[in-house]
Amino acid sequence: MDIKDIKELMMMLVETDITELNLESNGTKIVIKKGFSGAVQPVVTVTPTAVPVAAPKAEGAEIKPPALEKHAEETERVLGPNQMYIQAEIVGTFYRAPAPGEDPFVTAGQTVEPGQTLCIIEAMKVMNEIECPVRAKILEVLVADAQPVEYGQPLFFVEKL
Amino acid sequence: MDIKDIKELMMMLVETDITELNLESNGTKIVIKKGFSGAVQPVVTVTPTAVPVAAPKAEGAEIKPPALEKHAEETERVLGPNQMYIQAEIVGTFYRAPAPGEDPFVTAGQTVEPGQTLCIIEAMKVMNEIECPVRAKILEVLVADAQPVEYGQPLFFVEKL
Amino acid sequence: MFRKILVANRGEIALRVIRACKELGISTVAIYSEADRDSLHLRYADEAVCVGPASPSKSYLNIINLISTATITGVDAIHPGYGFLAENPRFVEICETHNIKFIGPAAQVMEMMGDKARAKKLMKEHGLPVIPGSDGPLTSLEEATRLAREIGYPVIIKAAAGGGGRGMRVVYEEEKLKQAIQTAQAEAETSFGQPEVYMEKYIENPRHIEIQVLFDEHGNGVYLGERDCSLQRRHQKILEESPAPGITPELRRALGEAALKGARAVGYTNAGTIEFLLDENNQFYFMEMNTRIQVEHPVTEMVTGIDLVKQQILIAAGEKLPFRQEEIKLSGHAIECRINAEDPEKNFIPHPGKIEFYHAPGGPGIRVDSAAYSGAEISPYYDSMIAKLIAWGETRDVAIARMIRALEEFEIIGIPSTILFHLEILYDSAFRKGKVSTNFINNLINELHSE
Amino acid sequence: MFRKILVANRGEIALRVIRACKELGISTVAIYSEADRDSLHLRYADEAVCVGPASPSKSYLNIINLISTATITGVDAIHPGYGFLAENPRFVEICETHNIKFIGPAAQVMEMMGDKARAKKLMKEHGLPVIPGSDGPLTSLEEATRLAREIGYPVIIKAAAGGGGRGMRVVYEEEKLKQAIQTAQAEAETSFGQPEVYMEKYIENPRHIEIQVLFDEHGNGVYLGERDCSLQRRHQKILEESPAPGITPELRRALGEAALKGARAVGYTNAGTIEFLLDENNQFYFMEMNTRIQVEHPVTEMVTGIDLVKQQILIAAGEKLPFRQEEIKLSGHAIECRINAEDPEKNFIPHPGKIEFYHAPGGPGIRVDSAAYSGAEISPYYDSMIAKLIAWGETRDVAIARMIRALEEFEIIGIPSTILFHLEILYDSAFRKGKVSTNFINNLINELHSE
Repeated sequence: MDIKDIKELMMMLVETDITELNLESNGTKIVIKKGFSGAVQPVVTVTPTAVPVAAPKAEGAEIKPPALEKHAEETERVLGPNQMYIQAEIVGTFYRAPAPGEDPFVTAGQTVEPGQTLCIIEAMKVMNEIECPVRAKILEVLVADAQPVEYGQPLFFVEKL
Repeated sequence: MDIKDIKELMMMLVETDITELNLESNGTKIVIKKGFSGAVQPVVTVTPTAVPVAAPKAEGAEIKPPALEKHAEETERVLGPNQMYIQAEIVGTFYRAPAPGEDPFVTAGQTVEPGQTLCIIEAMKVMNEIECPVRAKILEVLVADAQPVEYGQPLFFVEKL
Repeated sequence: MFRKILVANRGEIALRVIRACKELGISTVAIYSEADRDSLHLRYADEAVCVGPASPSKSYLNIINLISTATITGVDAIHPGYGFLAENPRFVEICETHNIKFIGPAAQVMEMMGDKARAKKLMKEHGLPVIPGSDGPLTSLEEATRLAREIGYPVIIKAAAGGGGRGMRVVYEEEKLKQAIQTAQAEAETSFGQPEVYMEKYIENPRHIEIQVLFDEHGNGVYLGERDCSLQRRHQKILEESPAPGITPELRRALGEAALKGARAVGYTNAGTIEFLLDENNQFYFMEMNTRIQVEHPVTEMVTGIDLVKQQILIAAGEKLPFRQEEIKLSGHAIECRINAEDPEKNFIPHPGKIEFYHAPGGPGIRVDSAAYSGAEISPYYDSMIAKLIAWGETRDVAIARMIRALEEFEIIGIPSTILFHLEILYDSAFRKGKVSTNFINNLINELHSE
Repeated sequence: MFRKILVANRGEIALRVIRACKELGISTVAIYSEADRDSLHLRYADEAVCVGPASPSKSYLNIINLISTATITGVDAIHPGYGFLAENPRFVEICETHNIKFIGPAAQVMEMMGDKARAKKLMKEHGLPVIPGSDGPLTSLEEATRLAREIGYPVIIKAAAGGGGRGMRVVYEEEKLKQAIQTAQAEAETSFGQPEVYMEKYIENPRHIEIQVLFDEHGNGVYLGERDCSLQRRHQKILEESPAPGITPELRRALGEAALKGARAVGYTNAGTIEFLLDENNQFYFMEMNTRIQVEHPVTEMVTGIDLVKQQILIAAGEKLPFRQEEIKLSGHAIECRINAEDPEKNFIPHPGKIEFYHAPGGPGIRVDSAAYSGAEISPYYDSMIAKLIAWGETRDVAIARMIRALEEFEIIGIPSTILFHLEILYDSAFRKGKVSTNFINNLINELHSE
């Protein structure tokens, strides 16, 4: 490790939000830290979202919770190598099968080819067949049949083959 | 493990929400942390004061700056051993001498005894003689004659003897 | 007109006065204690002077330092806000001595109305209806017993000085009378330094209706409608509205004219409020007069379009009232919710601390009077009010709907607040029907606890 | 009444619509792009659906995703706000096809008024005064030359479609005419996809006066006074007020009646605005009609006490207007300042970024319509407005003084804003005298630069 390497590491700290790097060489001991360390600047701590959260509704205020927000959790999984999501590109109603009562297009465990239909999303009364972009194995179907999906919502969790 | 490996690890921290990685190589000791490190929760950084600062006044808005705020700087000195301030306990007008044209009660460099008059603060037309609480050497007189002083304002910078 | 005014207060009311001064082109001097160095009111003023340590008695109540500040900054007038020195006749006298105009009534008027028993007697003499009771402090248990029999139980024992529920006892039967008087006297002594108590008939389910008046120094006076301040917890107002639900124009006029008569009788000047108790038969009784701007003044401002604090300043500067009684029109309905740093779950215990995140509601019909901001401290030394949220609507129903959506928008993170409790009030069906009395809040709390 | 409304917009106007819905007891569905995940409008709605990536054409303008969102969330109606799809007749038609009520006028009315040349011709036929000019797009240079001679130079060349200053050229002499037409056509083609331009007489120092109208679906219509929107920079409004300074009641009535006549002629429904140009002799000319709620609608709300967005919803739900023309009273004066994330020092370049600290002003007479908060991002994908600050006062002078103190209270840290520039406007002596025209801002900028 020479001065150039060290400068390079230093620049990485400058350019990223990494705040600490310890390093021992031969025995290979590394500590890398991110986020706010020790002597931070003046801060205002807020709730985890940093965004005003709707106040709890009082009795009598009959208010439905945001219908389509739960999928945010889905994207928090740690993806393994070659693992990916196939996401909704349009807003609409998700159908697993060509018609009610018929077999689903795909099921978990199945291998699908590029261009193979994975599902239908109905939008403005048009049935849009969603094709698989790659050769992949379906690990999980993330949305139940006939459920609404929003833009960017993960539909399938797959492994590229 | 070379610089390229380390950079790769650092990039992983940058791109994910992993915030800390410790690593020892031969004995294989790993600590990986996610979320906000240290004791610090999610933060919103604000300006150093965290207090709204009066907006710069536009032309035409003839507005006098806060008259008595400057002494805040005074209290930021680093005090040496035995050094202290003698501060105003009442709001009023500071006089260095018993009457106009007369010698000041004390001057810089002078040694004063407990109970000796240091100055007068006039409040509600009453002349309040301010006495020295300790035996001390006057290092600096911090307020000019006939100036207004507010509560807590440092008047003299002294060294206890 | 004044050139410079000292604002002898802190928090939202100091800000309120500074705002009025700025809009009138008058410079301001703020005062602050050492605990208030980061307070918003001193940031918005043109000058700011530290007047003492955190303890109010040594800073905001320190007359010497206040007068000295007024002198060295060269102000023409002092606005006292509410609380602190706002109803202290000695302070008013000292201001007069130092040729500083006190923005409020004269010292002797303030003193007269400050003694509740004396004020009541005086108003009775001038023909205002008062609740039957003792004509002054009770002098003996015998007299008290006789009087209570005469006016009939229940009766209430109250401290002659002070307010806020301290030194008050309701007595339902003769055998409890002696002890009640003794306890009330002891409390009065502790709280106000004066043990005197008086007695009056206790009215069940009363409403607290108050009339805002303005009198200039040329003998002209107007009333600006009424406020319903019945929603109180331990005699602390929680939610106020104007107009009062269900009040007829005739009753409003009767209340307003009684208030004008009372104020005129004592030569009142500047803004003042006459508090009445309204019983279930729409009979009203003079209670007391507050010789200052009130916390809840914004609801009157919202329905009349009149800036009361500016009027206070203009009156003190010698100007004539710019409107006559018939020009004052009430438009729509306004509600004020006091958002306090209190924990409704824990018996409303004040909970000072740091506001980590603050976001006030906006949009049509919403007004926020507050000195809070993200990062501000609610200090343990002073009152626990974070903000006054005021909603205006064409009708009471619109104002209620608007207040609900504004409360739901209000974000105060870091300390507990009374926001959710206000939502409970606004969703309550009795409240929505306008069925309010000074017992409302206690009943609501009991209901919520029994759920 | 509607049960649930889709708010097809973002930012402060989405919030404005959500607030109106909440106060009417109607549920809301917000839409948002991937860039707006942390936006306030989706937090205040009951449901929120992501409709596409940051680019407006793929999200807020994506009709398929919007209609699909409306269908899967089961809304009764769509409120378009302003901008995006608010004046897109095709979108209105598609809503109708899907049995979703579009809160605005009918598609064919919108289409008619959207074509500026056609709208002008139509209004002229119905007797509204219009600026002399071509009766439609210019077809040849010869025609243009002849027409320009007829009406007299200076003339202005404008794009038939679109607005916002693109495709506009003022011509002072014949030899510049050909080039001006060509440049305007090229700009029109680039900006709006249509090269058509028309010509009219150019009026020097004109004022932009617009009339707010409301028409229900039963043929009843009212006008709600006027707004003066003369203060513009590159045809973008900066500061608006109501009433317009110096307008007599007679001129107001003439403007209002012309607006009603024009709107009635096309069978207009819902809220709309007729823009007039007022010349230095108080002659007014129909300019165009905006078939949506305007950014500056709050100044009208402040002086009339009427909630325009609620009225839009009620009208769309089939209700009759709850007031007649003679019941509409203007009270006091209101000013709106648009606070944009722009750097006045650097030619008003938009400056997106993170708002590190945000603290809005409060107190009497102040309204803030904003989706900003401490920590919010002003996105580069959308407009740069941070907040609309509205001040009301009994008189124009009071409103100006109040706006100044509110601007001085406003804290936006992290990105530049137009707050100080607004103070320059409000301190300007010509502005204070009400001497405004559409040249005012350019003159002010030139003055400031020459200092």
